[in-house]
Amino acid sequence: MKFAYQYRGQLYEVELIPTEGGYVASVDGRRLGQVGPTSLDAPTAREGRQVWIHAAGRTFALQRAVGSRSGASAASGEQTLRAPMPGQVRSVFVRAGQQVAAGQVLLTLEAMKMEIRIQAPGDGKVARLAVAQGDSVEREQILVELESETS
Amino acid sequence: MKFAYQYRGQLYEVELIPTEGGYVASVDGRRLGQVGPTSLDAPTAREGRQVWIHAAGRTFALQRAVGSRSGASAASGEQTLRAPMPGQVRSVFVRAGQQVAAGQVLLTLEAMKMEIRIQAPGDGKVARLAVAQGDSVEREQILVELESETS
Amino acid sequence: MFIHQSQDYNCFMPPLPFTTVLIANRGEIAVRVARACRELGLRSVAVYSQADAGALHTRVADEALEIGPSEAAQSYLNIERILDAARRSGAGAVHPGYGFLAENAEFAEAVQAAGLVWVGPPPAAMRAMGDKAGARALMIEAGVPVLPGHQGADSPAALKKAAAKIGFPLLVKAAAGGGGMGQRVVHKAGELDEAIASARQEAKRTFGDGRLILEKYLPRARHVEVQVLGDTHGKFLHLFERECSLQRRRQKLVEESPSPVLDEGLRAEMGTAAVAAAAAVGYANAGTVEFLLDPQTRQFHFLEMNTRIQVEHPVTEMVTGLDLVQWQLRIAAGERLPFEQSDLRQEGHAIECRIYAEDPAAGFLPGGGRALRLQWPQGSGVRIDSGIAEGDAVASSYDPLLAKLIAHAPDRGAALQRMAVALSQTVLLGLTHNIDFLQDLLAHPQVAAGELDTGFVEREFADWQPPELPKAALLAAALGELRDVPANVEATDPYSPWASVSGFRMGGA
Amino acid sequence: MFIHQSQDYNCFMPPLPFTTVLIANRGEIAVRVARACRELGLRSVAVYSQADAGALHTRVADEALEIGPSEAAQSYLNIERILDAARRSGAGAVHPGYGFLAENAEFAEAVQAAGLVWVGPPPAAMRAMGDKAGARALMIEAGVPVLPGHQGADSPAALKKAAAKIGFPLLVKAAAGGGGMGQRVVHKAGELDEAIASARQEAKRTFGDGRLILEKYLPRARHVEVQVLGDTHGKFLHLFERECSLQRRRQKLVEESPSPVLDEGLRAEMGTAAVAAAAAVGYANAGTVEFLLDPQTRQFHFLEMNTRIQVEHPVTEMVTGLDLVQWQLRIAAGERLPFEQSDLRQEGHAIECRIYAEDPAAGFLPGGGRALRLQWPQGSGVRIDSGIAEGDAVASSYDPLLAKLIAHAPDRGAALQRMAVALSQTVLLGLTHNIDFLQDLLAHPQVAAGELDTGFVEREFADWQPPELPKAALLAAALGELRDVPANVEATDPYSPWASVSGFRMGGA
Repeated sequence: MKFAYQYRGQLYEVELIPTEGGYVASVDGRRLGQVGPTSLDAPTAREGRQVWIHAAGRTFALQRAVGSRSGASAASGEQTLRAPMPGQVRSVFVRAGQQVAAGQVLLTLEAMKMEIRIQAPGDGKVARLAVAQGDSVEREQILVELESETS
Repeated sequence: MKFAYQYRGQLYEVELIPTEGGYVASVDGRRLGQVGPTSLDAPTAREGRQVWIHAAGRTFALQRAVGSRSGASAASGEQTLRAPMPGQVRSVFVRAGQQVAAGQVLLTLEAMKMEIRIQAPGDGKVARLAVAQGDSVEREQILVELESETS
Repeated sequence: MFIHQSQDYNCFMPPLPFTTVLIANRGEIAVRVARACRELGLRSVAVYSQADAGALHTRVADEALEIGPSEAAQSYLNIERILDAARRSGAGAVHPGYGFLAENAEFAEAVQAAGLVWVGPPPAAMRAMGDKAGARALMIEAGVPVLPGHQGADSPAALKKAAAKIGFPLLVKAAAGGGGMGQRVVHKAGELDEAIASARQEAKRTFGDGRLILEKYLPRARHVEVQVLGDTHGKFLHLFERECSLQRRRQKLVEESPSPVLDEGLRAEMGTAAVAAAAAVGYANAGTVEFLLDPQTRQFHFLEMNTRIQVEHPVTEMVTGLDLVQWQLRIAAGERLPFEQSDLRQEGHAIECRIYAEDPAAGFLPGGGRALRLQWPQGSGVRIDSGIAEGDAVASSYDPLLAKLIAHAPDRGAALQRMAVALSQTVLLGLTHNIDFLQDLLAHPQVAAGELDTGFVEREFADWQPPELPKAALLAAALGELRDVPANVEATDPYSPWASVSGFRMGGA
Repeated sequence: MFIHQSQDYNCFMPPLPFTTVLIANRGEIAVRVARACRELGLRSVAVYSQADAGALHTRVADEALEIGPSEAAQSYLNIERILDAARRSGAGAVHPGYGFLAENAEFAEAVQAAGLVWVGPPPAAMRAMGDKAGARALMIEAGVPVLPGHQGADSPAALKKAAAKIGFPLLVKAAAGGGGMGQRVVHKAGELDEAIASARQEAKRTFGDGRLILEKYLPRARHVEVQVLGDTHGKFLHLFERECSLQRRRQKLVEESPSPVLDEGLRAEMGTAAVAAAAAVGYANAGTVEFLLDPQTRQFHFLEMNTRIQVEHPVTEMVTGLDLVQWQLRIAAGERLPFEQSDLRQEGHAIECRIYAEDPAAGFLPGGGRALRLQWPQGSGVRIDSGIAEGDAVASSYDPLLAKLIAHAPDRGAALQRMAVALSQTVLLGLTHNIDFLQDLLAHPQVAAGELDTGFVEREFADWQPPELPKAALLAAALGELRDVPANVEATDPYSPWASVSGFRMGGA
């Protein structure tokens, strides 16, 4: 069985080949050894495509890249950026039609004494700018819609 | 919808009649009022017929009496008394064929510095006595089989 | 307090003039106040906005009342709705927590006008300290050291003239402000006009008051504050200092007591100054006098006074053995402080880490989610003050503080070690948080050495990234997908990996 | 220790002669030792029987090794297998915890013979205290008060003659014993023969040694013990007392420090006696001298010395600020105790409740199950030492102790209040436990008044029954059956009732 996960922009492939009493595990084609079905003492949790693992005292948030059991809804929102919390639009740095690069700050919100930067999740073009400087926004209100490069 | 639970030998019947935004709740035919679908801030857990509730700072272990979703296996063991932990049979107070009453101590085990009393779960007759004084027993080893009065 | 064990305060505690306390707040501080109420035998009433329906603070209180929609202005900041909830629940006192209406003198007055006990300082003291310009003047009068600065006439011309006298860098600050809003650092004269204009605009928008003051800016200063406690009979005590220099976005992240930089002399001086500041405004109840300490000159300067309980109060509780929230309630009830300054001591060292629902790798952007799995660390000297339990949804409508982890040990080294272990054993899955960041922050050699300043986090951790992914985490994820709920168990956690163990083990933690 | 903060022990701690510690135990004490190791920067190795595969103590250690089947004789009591695990893991020291092999001098010698550091007292001291007859004689020699009694010749005739001199009621005790095994209360001369015969039989069977001693029996005595700490350089200190009079089946249930019955004079006397007892056998490391205290005469009598860490050590840690398990490791490493008796103080009051997987309504019958839902209480002065986490199965193969809840507050009244709140906020669903029983026990007016004796629980709570069922619990059960997992959440707890709240609320808690 193969599983693919994304972590910090990188793709990892895990393969588990059933054997007697467990699996032979490989990561990215490199064989690591034998594991039992529940042998890794790492608390995990899942929600949609997201998988969280607590391992070696740290928290890792992975995304299922293939074999996702319920990834559809998460994927549909990828190009719509919404307000993570209620606040006010402090600055807008892009205009409709503009090309933007992954990580570029599109606008900032001010909420709860904090400045929140809204960044482009990937390269693309601003399809629609739904707010202007000074606007009050509700949580989940659409801020920007992006057209991805590859679509 | 009706639910029946047992607690400390007593049967309770709960009825929930759906209304707008919740249910009208009754216990043993007495109407209590309106409740929301998740309005009672009581942590609960379920396993087989058993339902645990933490309410008002206390823990309540109920047993589903009707509408049990997986009560079959739990019921099948009712008349077989097994050792709750490994130990040694200290004293046996009954013999095969003897009539016993609910709560009567049938035998005692000694384990981990403790005396464990094995009591009759209901009125009945000792069908088989599987151990004798001084025997070492493993966890889950059968100690006594009872024939219930009503069977 | 520990050393008074023989007096057995609780036994001799007079009956309080109220039996029910309304908690006008949410999150961990509302949970904290409810616990103090229960420990004192008082009934507690929680209030909640629609966004907080079912939140932990509503479950630990004896009663919970909805007070409006999620917007704070229509719920937690709505004086009328909170007073109405107090009336409906039969509360005899109101505890404001921190944030929201806690430093709002009108609210305190409205509570008192409704015949309820205000668990906080006199409104006049709140007002005196809330006005930064007036407070500066009062402190100068009371002999409390303030930073070179200027308050009063604030026309651009007047400010320019004052700025030249103070020198650069300096700080333009909102006179009515607090918490870093309406505040600008000015490094040279040429930047002054723009800073004045933008600070005034922000001050007007945020506080409805555009008045400005100036203060000298200390670039590598330490934030050291002193906890004070005053009863309503004129007695003031200080409960020593807290060092809060580890901040991001001008908000505290890690606090400790004692401060690694104070000696006994400086500690006593700052304590005396804090008591003088409190006395100058006729203070009562718990409050905090914040100072900026210049580590070069070892001079301290009054910054502001927070007229309420603070987020970081637990570190003071751990080292003094005093329950500050219980004392807030007892002072509000008219009790006298039964101990003297000389009875109080700092015992051991306590550190608090604030656990935020935020992304330290993306400018500390706050986020929400659900605490799908939550396991707190345990054991000696470990304290948890949490606003959430496992399974709870985390709204992103409010402050992103989820919980506070506090470690107490005989000395600073042991407390840091204990905190490192506790952080690494905290399992919180289902939302983005700063626990890994806190681990890296506390492992920095300068933090271990106690060389802190308020710019440290932003200077040293601007480019922080989450840890590299260990292979064991990938395998655990994949194995988790294969795992099934045991057939005979209906309600167990399907994600628990503990059903059996075989040879392969995860690398050290 | 708090008052030594300026010495900053950890910074000046010499490097330990071992870097890896094998923990020859399970459950909460193994978790506790692993935490102390990590806080000291030591690697920890857990061992586990097949019944404990995946148990919490194997997860918090840096490594875990299986040592055999669930029967303790083939795993936790198997010296060879444990030494083999120590070799395989490269351990340099062995910590035995309590129970199992902790008081087995042969095991300690085998550990030392294998070139490993034994985290405990010298085997000779263990042996001297393990023999109850010899220990009695040694204590008399050392001037430590013992109960009127008899040790030595133990023919029925010799015992009969001695019994007549001691008077009734008296106790027939196994000379090699401990923990209540091979022990009989004899109320009048006529019962003596039978008691001698049955005690001798039990002693032979349990300890392989049928020797008996006699001691006067005090029917309403209090169990008060003194914690001692000795380094390997001849320094002995006592860390004050613990009152452990609340017992069931001769096992402790609730412990506290200070004892409500001691005054400063008696405390100092008992402390001095405990240090004399330890010195008499050349003790080192942590140990406990148990005394019976007659509340009428206020005389105390040596009972036995436990040559290991005890279950109830946390209450001493809370009031002294010392981490006893860390000190066990540091003493074993050869460190000197850097403080004096006069530096030590009891600060505040600490109470521990033992949470057992047992049914207090059915003779405290132990049981197993799974911790389907587990939420510990939080906040100031609340400590958890747990052997389980949520989702864990609880084996009924071993001691039924699941966890310990410790409350610390300025005085006894406040500590009892804090414990009451903490117990009521502990959620543990999926197995039968004694949390409700503990709540009722602590609410008894005689417990509140501190009037305890070792027979109290069995006298006053023999007929304890679980609480009446509130209607709210029934409704919560039924509503739980109707509840569904939210459609958009895959991994949330399907039994969380917090998704929304409407008007109906559960009655006060």
